[in-house]
Parts: sequence; structure tokens; C-alpha cells
Amino acid sequence: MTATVFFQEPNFINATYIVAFSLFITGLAKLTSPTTAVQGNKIAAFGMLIAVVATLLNPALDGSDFLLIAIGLAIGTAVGVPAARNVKMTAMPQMVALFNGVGGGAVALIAWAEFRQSHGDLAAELDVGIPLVFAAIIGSISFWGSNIAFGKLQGLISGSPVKIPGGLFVNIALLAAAIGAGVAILLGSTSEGLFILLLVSAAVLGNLAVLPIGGADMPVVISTLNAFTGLSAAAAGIALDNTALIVAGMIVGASGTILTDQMAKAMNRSIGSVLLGGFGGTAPAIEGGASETGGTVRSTSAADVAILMAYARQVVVVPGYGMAVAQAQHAVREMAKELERRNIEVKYAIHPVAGRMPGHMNVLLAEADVPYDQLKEMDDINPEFGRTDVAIVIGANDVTNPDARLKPDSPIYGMPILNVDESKQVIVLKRSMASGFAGIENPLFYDPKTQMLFGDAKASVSEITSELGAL
Amino acid sequence: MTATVFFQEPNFINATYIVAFSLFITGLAKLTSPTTAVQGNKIAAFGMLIAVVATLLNPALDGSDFLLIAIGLAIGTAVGVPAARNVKMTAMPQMVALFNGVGGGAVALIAWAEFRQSHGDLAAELDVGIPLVFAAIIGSISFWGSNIAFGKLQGLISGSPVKIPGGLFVNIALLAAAIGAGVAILLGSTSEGLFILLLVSAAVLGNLAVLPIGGADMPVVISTLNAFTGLSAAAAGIALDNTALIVAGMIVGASGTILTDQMAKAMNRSIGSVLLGGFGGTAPAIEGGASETGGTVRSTSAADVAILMAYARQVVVVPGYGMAVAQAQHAVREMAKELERRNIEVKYAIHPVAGRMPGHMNVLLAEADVPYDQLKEMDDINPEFGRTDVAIVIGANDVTNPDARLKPDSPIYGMPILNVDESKQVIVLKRSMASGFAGIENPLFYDPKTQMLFGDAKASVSEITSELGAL
Amino acid sequence: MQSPISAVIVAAAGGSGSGSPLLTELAILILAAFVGFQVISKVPNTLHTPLMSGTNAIHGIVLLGGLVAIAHASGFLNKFILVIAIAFGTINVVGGFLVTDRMLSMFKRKPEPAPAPEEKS
Amino acid sequence: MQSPISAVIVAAAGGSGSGSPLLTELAILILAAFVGFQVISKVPNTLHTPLMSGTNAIHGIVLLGGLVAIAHASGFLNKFILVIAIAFGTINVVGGFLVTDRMLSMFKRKPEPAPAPEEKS
Ligand SMILES: NC(=O)c1ccc[n+]([C@@H]2O[C@H](COP(=O)([O-])OP(=O)(O)OC[C@H]3O[C@@H](n4cnc5c(N)ncnc54)[C@H](OP(=O)(O)O)[C@@H]3O)[C@@H](O)[C@H]2O)c1
Ligand SMILES: NC(=O)c1ccc[n+]([C@@H]2O[C@H](COP(=O)([O-])OP(=O)(O)OC[C@H]3O[C@@H](n4cnc5c(N)ncnc54)[C@H](OP(=O)(O)O)[C@@H]3O)[C@@H](O)[C@H]2O)c1
Repeated sequence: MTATVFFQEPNFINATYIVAFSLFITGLAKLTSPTTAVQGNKIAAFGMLIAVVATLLNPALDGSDFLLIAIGLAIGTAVGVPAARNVKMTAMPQMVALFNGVGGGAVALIAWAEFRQSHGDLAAELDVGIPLVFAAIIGSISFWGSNIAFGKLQGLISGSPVKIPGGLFVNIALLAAAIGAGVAILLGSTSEGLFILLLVSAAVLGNLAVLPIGGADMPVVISTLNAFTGLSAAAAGIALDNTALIVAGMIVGASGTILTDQMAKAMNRSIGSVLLGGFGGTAPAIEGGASETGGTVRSTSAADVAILMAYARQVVVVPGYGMAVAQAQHAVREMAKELERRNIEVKYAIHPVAGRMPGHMNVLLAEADVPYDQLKEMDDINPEFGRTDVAIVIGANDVTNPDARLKPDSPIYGMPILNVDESKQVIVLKRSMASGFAGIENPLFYDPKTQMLFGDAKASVSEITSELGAL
Repeated sequence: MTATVFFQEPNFINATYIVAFSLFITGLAKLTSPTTAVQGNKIAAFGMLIAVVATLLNPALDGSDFLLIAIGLAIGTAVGVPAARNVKMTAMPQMVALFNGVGGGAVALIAWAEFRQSHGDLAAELDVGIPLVFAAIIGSISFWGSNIAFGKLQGLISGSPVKIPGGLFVNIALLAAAIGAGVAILLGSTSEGLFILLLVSAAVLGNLAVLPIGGADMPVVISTLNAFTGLSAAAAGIALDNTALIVAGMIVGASGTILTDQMAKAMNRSIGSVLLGGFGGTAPAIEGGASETGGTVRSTSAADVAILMAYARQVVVVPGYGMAVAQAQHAVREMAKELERRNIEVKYAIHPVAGRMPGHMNVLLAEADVPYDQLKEMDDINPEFGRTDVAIVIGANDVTNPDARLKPDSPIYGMPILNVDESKQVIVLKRSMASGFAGIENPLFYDPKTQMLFGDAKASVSEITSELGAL
Repeated sequence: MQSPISAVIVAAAGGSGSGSPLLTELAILILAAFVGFQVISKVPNTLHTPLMSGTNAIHGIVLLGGLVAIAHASGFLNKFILVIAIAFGTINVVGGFLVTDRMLSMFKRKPEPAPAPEEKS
Repeated sequence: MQSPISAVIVAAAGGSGSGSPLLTELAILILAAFVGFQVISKVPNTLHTPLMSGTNAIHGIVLLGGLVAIAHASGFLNKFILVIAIAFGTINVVGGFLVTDRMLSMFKRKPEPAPAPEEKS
């Protein structure tokens, strides 16, 4: 039994944690290139596996603990695996929100259990008490905020901003209540009621903070909450004296922060304005009324589009959120194949914030087996539009809006866009003249070079493909 | 006095260390761009300052300690500041070697003092003893190795490889002796003689390991020893329980390792073959005899070169080690100005391992006020040679050798080179037909497009400049 | 456990070698933050969604917190809370890595059009 | 100092919260190595020489080792050795930073010819 004893030593367990977080870092570093990313994810998952196994070596765990752990692991696996297996690529944002939320929930629950276990005496050792209170507040906010984000994206809750009477003031009061309860506990109160008040205030705050934000802004929210969960995990790690939690949590905290910042920047907005809410939901308000303002719109048919493209040398596909909604990615791939069969060069212009998540279009098109060397980033494709015969815009709107370049008073002025309007012919596939995420007019649709093909993107693209085949 | 007491708390001191190493990391991160590099270095230096000040707050230091510390600091400053102020840019490699050596020496001395202070009892606590022994060995190797490197570069010791009878075998024996002494101490011996044996074996090893390496390979050696000193500092940090030492030392250890690897790669050699020695010194052996083998060499005059250049549209300057030897950088800048006055475009082709340190040419030309946007890296300038009228090679040799592309049995085959031979005319400035660092023939000199201008680079360039002025 | 040498060092540092464990953990925390910033700032836009879900999976490490805490938990409610925490953590870990893998494995590996970026530049 | 909660945790982990201090230091060491690799691998070739001398200056941090050790040193020889160590460390620090600064300040700051590299790519 000496071997078992050795493996059960805290030193051995902690050494394993060091190996585990090294694997996380190595894995993340490999995510920087599509060729190594798959391997990187597996390395990180392997790190997680050995961290879990090492923790289970803890000699303080007895038979009944193992039973409970087995139950927990089984429930988690039973829920997580099918969810991950069956989720549609278009539903990725809400899936990530859900997984993020349960992580935050776990942190809050652990903090609660630890509080109960210490009989509420967090005041005696502040270097355990403070991180525990922090973990409880942030974890609870993250859990509830993520759930609301999930609900909005999944359509369970209205995606448009829900105005909360009192707004910011109520949120500040809730945060103050949560922090106040925490401080009271840290100053010596052992009342569990206070701790529950803390959890509940944070929970309500999580709800109310996310409800007023439009559904389209959810990725920024999820990314923020992702960073929050990471930070709360790191705090729990400090409280539990667990290096693996500290390092892994903090890395996620740092990376989530960067990602949030990049997403907000690419949308030409500040994180503050996103989180204060309201913006993302103005779109539906204008919807329908947008087509009334000036300019003439030319509508076309799938057959005409097919002929136009058949005589092109280079066609650039500009996908946007509408392609995701219509799940048209496979149809698009078919159309591209048909074009390539005719020796027409096909490229995809990927705007960094097309869709509703960074890389959203990449993931969808990858799902449809589009080789990633055909996916051109904005800076690479923009000089190409000048020599492009046909640009076909599939459910994209804001990311093609020339106002961002030309109209200084436009809300999206300054946002880098795809210069679709420089190509010789532009075809736009969408269902109506409704605006996109930013809720503003797009002069591209009134451009004399532009023709609109109205209808669901998937149906339209399939029709074009069959017309092409018939030519 | 409460304030003083607070500042003297170990917690405060350690918090300061965290700030200090954060500043080191921030500073290093800023070294990634020439525009922020100056600031980055200052940030790192500021981090060092606060780390030193925090350490001096240690309440265990008494008046006599402060006196001794003042003496140490004064001596160090009196030696370091003038050395750093007055060193010529061409002498940078040996300066870095010297500074690196004293760092290693300091680590070895501290380890020795700690050993004596513990009355030789390192066995009782191995987590202090092991890092201390490691620090002593590596520090001692680094100190002596760096000194030899300094001596070779400064010309105090012959730059050519000194063959050691027994070679590798002797070195392994010395390492075994040092490690053996260390193990004996860790197993319980308290004999100071053993510790001195350890230091001396490592010292002799440092000497013998570097002596057989040619002077030209010294930068790789210094970079290796730089990493060594960093690692020994980290080890000393573990022994002394000092976070600042651990983090800073390890960062240097990691960065030195990468740098060594990059230098070796750029020279198309393995680190092993460099450190096993011999290669760098074969050059002098061939020297003088090189011109005897095949091909005809055209020699030219400064006046002819001036005329040739005066009618060029684009001139590319290809500097090499010879420019550093001749300290011709200012003369080169003058020549370029003269050319630019005539609306001739001047670019500098910088090979990554031209000279004897990475970035050697950049530093020299920067010293001569050449704007860094005229300095083109290899990958950027290589496609340009085809449309270059005159390439003027100033003391470069190996980095222009077409054999690296063409002759598979050449020792430098596969090394990326500057494709000077693709330009319309090539002028080579050097003193003789002698070979360069790699000790091999350069067919470029026998190319029909090539003309040689023999003589010291500085004199030749100045002559060309005055001929240009006279045109 | 206190050998002469460490006693001397501890005395010199004013009572405790490297300060409180909290400070050591703070050092680890800050280093981890630097690692996070450095590693992630290199990820191309294309991989942002898998990255978001990959980092998301990594904070499933909270599962460990549940495993550690259940060992010393007593009473039904405490254990019950922790079982839920473990289940939540497991969903986070398992779901996160799986879904990331699904996304990533869809990125077709074709030879890059441009020559591999120069390592040294 | 042992509150109920930490006593419980320590007991659960089998005797010692986060293992020996050596392991914590190992964790710090490894994180520092990652930081070093990540930060330095981004440095352009042009700056390699200043970088070499800059990192060289940073390992002058050994000066701190001398300052810590001299506080508990006794006897002439020990103190003498440490004064030399401090002098050496000071040369390393002061010389290193100064010389790096000299080199770097020679890099002329002219407007870059190419537009600033896109942050997001
Ligand atoms: N990627 C991110 O990270 C992220 C995150 C948050 C917010 N955003 C924002 O989201 C926007 C993305 O721009 P985008 O151009 O991709 O999308 P968009 O501006 O939101 O426009 C999408 C368009 O697709 C059309 N559409 C919807 N369903 C369709 C269907 N089934 N078939 C055909 N068309 C359909 C809609 O018009 P119809 O209703 O007329 O069909 C709509 O105008 C930007 O404003 C960006 O700032 C992006
Ligand atoms: N940069 C690094 O990090 C590094 C480190 C270690 C080794 N190396 C190696 O160093 C070499 C660098 O190539 P390189 O082309 O720069 O230099 P090189 O191949 O060593 O050639 C230098 C040439 O300069 C000439 N020269 C010397 N003094 C001169 C003077 N006063 N006036 C005019 N010419 C003079 C020499 O010829 P004469 O004697 O005929 O004048 C010699 O052929 C490569 O092989 C590289 O692998 C580089």
C-alpha cells in the first residue's frame, strides 16, 4: 500500500496540478493556429482529466463521498454530453452561455457549502473569507446572467431589451446589498440568512443586469460573464488553497477580458455602452419602417442572379447573421461548388463581427466543409472588391454598411466594414428591407449596382444553385 | 514609527516584489517594438529599483550591514556605470558577457556564503540545499565561462579554438566532480572543502567548456550562459524563499533559451555543435589560402564604384561583420546621404546573423542615425535584389554565400542568405580574399557581376563618398 | 523541520520566509494573468468562438472545488449542495471540451496558401 | 491562527493546504517560464541584441540575494564574500540597464512606412 500512500500525498497531488495547468497553457497556446487547435483542445482536456483524477486521490474522501461524487459526475455527464453532441452550430452562443452559467453556479454553491461548513465563521481567517465572499457574489451573478443570456438567444425570453424601472439605480442597490452582506459576514456575523441574502441579491443583479441588453449583444455579455466565472473560480482557488483553480481561473479571467474587449472594439462600441444595455434592441423597433426612406430598390430573381454569376470571373460571398438564421451554410457551399465547376473563383469575405459571435461565420462555413483558405479576413479581402465581378451578400447587413465609412453621424461610423460597394455588381439576399443588428438604414441596398433577392437565405441560395445547374 | 514597521513587514516587502516582477514582464513585453522598447527598459529598471529598495527595508539589517551594502553598491556602480557609458557599440558582445559573468559570480558567492552560514548543514532541509548547490555550480560555470568569452572577444585570449587534451572527457569528469561534491554535501557532509571543490570544478569546467569554442561563436555561448545565470538566480530564489528572484531568474532562463535557439537556427547549426566547439575557429586556418581556388576575381577602385553608383536608381547596402570591425557605420551613413542627395534610393539588407550578435547590424547602423525604416529584414529585401542596380557588400561574407542555396555539401547549405547575386552589379568591400566566420569559399566573389574593392571597409567607404562628391 | 539555515533565513526576513500564503497565491494569480493575456492575444479572429468555448471549458476546473469540499462536508444539505456543484462543474467541463472539439474538427486542414510564416520575423 | 474553516480544509487535503512551499515555488517557477517564453517569442530580430542585454540586466536581481543574505551573515569572510556579491550584482544591474538604454535610444523613431499592423488579425 506504500504506493497508494505516496500518490495520496498532498505534494503529489499538487505536483499533478502543476502539470495540469501547464497542459492548459500549452493547449491554449496551440489554439492560435487552426492546424494545431484540435490538438490544443485535447491537451487542455487531458490536463483537466489528470487534475480531476489527482483530486480524487485525496485520502480524506471516504466511500460515501465517492458515491456522491459519482452521482454528481453522472448527472453532469448525462446532461453535458448530449447537449454538446446535439447542439446545432447556429446555437453555439447559447450553449456556451449555458456551460458558462453552470460553472458560475458551481462556484456559488461551493462557496455556500464552505460557509455552512465553517458554521459561518469567515471572520477568523480573512484570507479565506474574502475570496469566498467574492466567489459567491461573482459566481451567482454569472450563473443568473448566463441563464438570461441563454434564454434570450434561445428565444425563451424576448430578445429585445426589457426596461427595468429604476434601472441602474436598482442594480447599484443590489450590488451594495450583496457587498454589504459580505462585509457583515467578514466582520463576524455568522448568520446564514445574510449569506443567502448575498446570493439572492447577486442573483437578482445577474438577472436585471442582462435583461435590458438586446439579444444581439449577448456574445459580449457571455464573454464578460465567462471572464467573471474564471475570476470567481480563481477566488475559490485562493479560499480552498488550490493552485489548479487559481491558475486556470485566472487565465480564463484574463482571456475573457481580452476577448470582450476585442468584440466590443470590432463593433466600434465601448464595453460600458453594451453592458448598460438598450442598444441591441432598437433594431426591431425600426424594422419594417426602414424601407420607407428615399432611394430606389431593385429586386431581382434567382434566375437572373444565376446568369450574372455564370459570366463572372470572381465571386465573393459575404455571409452575415442571416445565413446563420437560415442555416444556409450548406446551401452556400453547394452554390460555390457549382461556380467552381465553371472555373469561377469563389472567395468568402469574413467580417470579424459578422453574425453574433466572433468567428461565427468561420464556424458555420467550416461545418459546411468550406476549406479555410478560401475564408478571407477583412483586411485581405477589402482590396479585392475592386476586381470582383459579383459580390453576393447572404444575410449580412451592418458589416457592409458604407455609412460606417461615409456618414460621420451614423451610430456605426468608424467601424471597419467590408467594402462590398466597390465590386461591379452586388446581390443582397434577405427577407425584407428590415435593418440588422444596429437598427439603421443601409444605403448599399439603394446603390444602383445593387439588386435585392428577397426571401429566406437558404431557399434563395438553393434556387440560385439549381438555376446555375440548369444553365 | 508605525509606518516604518508596516513597511518593514515581510508581507509588504513581498507585495513589492510582486509589483517588481510585474514591471519586469511589462517592460520585456514592451521590448517587442522599437517604439516602446526604450520605455520598456526603463520600466524594468524601475521594477529593479523598487525591488532593491523594498529589500533594504528588511528590519534585520543593522547599521554595519548598511555600511557593507553601501560599499558593495558603490563599488558596483563605480565599475558598472563608466563601463556601460563608454563601451563602443562594436564591443557590445563582450560587455554583455562581462555583465552576465558578474551576475553568475554573485550567485555562486551568495551560495557559498549561505553554505558557510549554515555551517555546512544543507542536508537537513533539502528544499533549500538542492537549489543552493545547483545555484553554486551553474553560477560558477557562468562566471568563468563568461569571462573567457569576454577575453576572446576582447582579444585578450586567442579567439581561435584552444584544443583541450581529453576534451569532452575532461569536461564530463569535472561536471561529475562538481555534482559529486554537491551530492556529498546534501547527504550530510559539512566540509567546506567539498563546497570549494564544487566551486572550483565548476569554474574549471566553465573555462574548459568555452576555450575550445571559436571567438565568432561567442554570442551563442553568451546567450547560453545568460540563460544559465537566470536559472541559477531562480535557484537561489528558491533557496532564499524570494519570489522576485524566482520569477525574474526564470524569465531570463526561458528567454535566454529561446534566443540561443534562434541564433543557432539562423546559423543553420545545432546548439550542440556550437557548444562542442571547434567550428568557429577554422576560419583563420583557411585564411589566405582561399583565393587560390578557381575562378577569376575582378578588382576595382573607389572612383569606379562611385561612378557605377551615381548612375544607379537603387543601391542596396549589405553590411556584415567587417563593417563592425572597421567601425565603418558612420562612413556608410555619409555615403548613403551622398547617394540620397542624388535621388538614388538606398536600402540596407539586414541578415539576421550578420555580424556576431543578432541585431548587431541594426545596433551599429542605428548608432550612425540610419532611420530604421531603411533597414530591411531578409525576407523583405530578398525579392528586391532583382531590381537593384548596385549591391554594395561591406564586410559581409557568409551571409551572402550562394553555396547556402546551391551546394548541398556546403557546411552552410540550407542557411537562408541574402540573394545579393541576383542584383545587376555587386561590389564587395573587404581586405583580402580571406573567408568569413564559417571558414569557407564564397563563389559570389568569383561571379562575373562582382567587383572587389580591397581595403579596410571604413577607408574604402570614405573614399567612395569623396569620389561621389567630386563627380 | 527547522534546520539552522532556514531558521536563519526566516529570522532575517522578519518572521516568515516568503510572506503569507496569500501573497504567494497573489504572485501565482498575477503570473497566471500575464500568461492568459500573452497567450490569448495571439489567437486569430477565426478561432474566437472555439476559444471562447475552450476557455469556458477550462473554468470548469471549479469541479475540483466541489471534489475538495465534499471531502470535509457534513450534513445532508451541505453534501446535497456539493453534489449539485459537482454536476454543474461536470457539465461545464465535459460539455465545454466536447463542443470545442466539435467546432475545431470542422476546420478543414488544407495546405496554407501562403508559405509558412517565417519563424524569426 | 487556525480557524475552523481552514482546519477543515487542511485536514481534508491530508495535512497541508497547498503542499510544501517548494511546490508553490515550483508553480511560480513554471508560470514564470511560460511568461518568459510567451513574451520573448514576440520580440523581432532587430531587437535581439538589446533584448539580450536587457534580460541580462534583469538577472542582476541576484543583487537582492546578496542584500537578503548579508542581513544574517556573521564573520568577516562571510560578509566579505557578500560585499563582493553585492558589487557584482550591482555591476550587472546598473551596467545592464544603462547599456540597454544606450542601445535602444539609438533606434531612430521615424513614422513606420507601413500602416500600423491591424490589431485584430
Ligand atoms: N459577431 C459578433 O461578435 C457580434 C456580437 C454582437 C453583435 N454583433 C453585431 O451584429 C451585426 C452583425 O452584422 P451582420 O451583417 O452579420 O448582421 P446584421 O446586420 O444583424 O443583419 C442580418 C441581416 O440578415 C437578414 N436575415 C435574417 N434572417 C434571415 C434569413 N432567414 N434569410 C435571409 N436573411 C435573413 C436580416 O434582414 P431581414 O430581416 O430583412 O431578412 C438582417 O438585416 C453587427 O452590427 C455587429 O456589430 C456582432
Ligand atoms: N550575428 C550572429 O548572431 C552571429 C553569431 C555567431 C556567429 N555568426 C556568424 O557570423 C557570420 C556573419 O556573417 P557576415 O557575413 O556578417 O561576416 P563573415 O562571414 O564573418 O565575414 C566578415 C568579412 O568581413 C571582412 N572584414 C573583416 N574586417 C574587415 C575590415 N576592417 N574591413 C573590411 N572587411 C573586413 C572579412 O574579410 P577580410 O578578412 O578579407 O577583410 C570577412 O570575410 C555568419 O557565418 C554567422 O553564422 C553570427
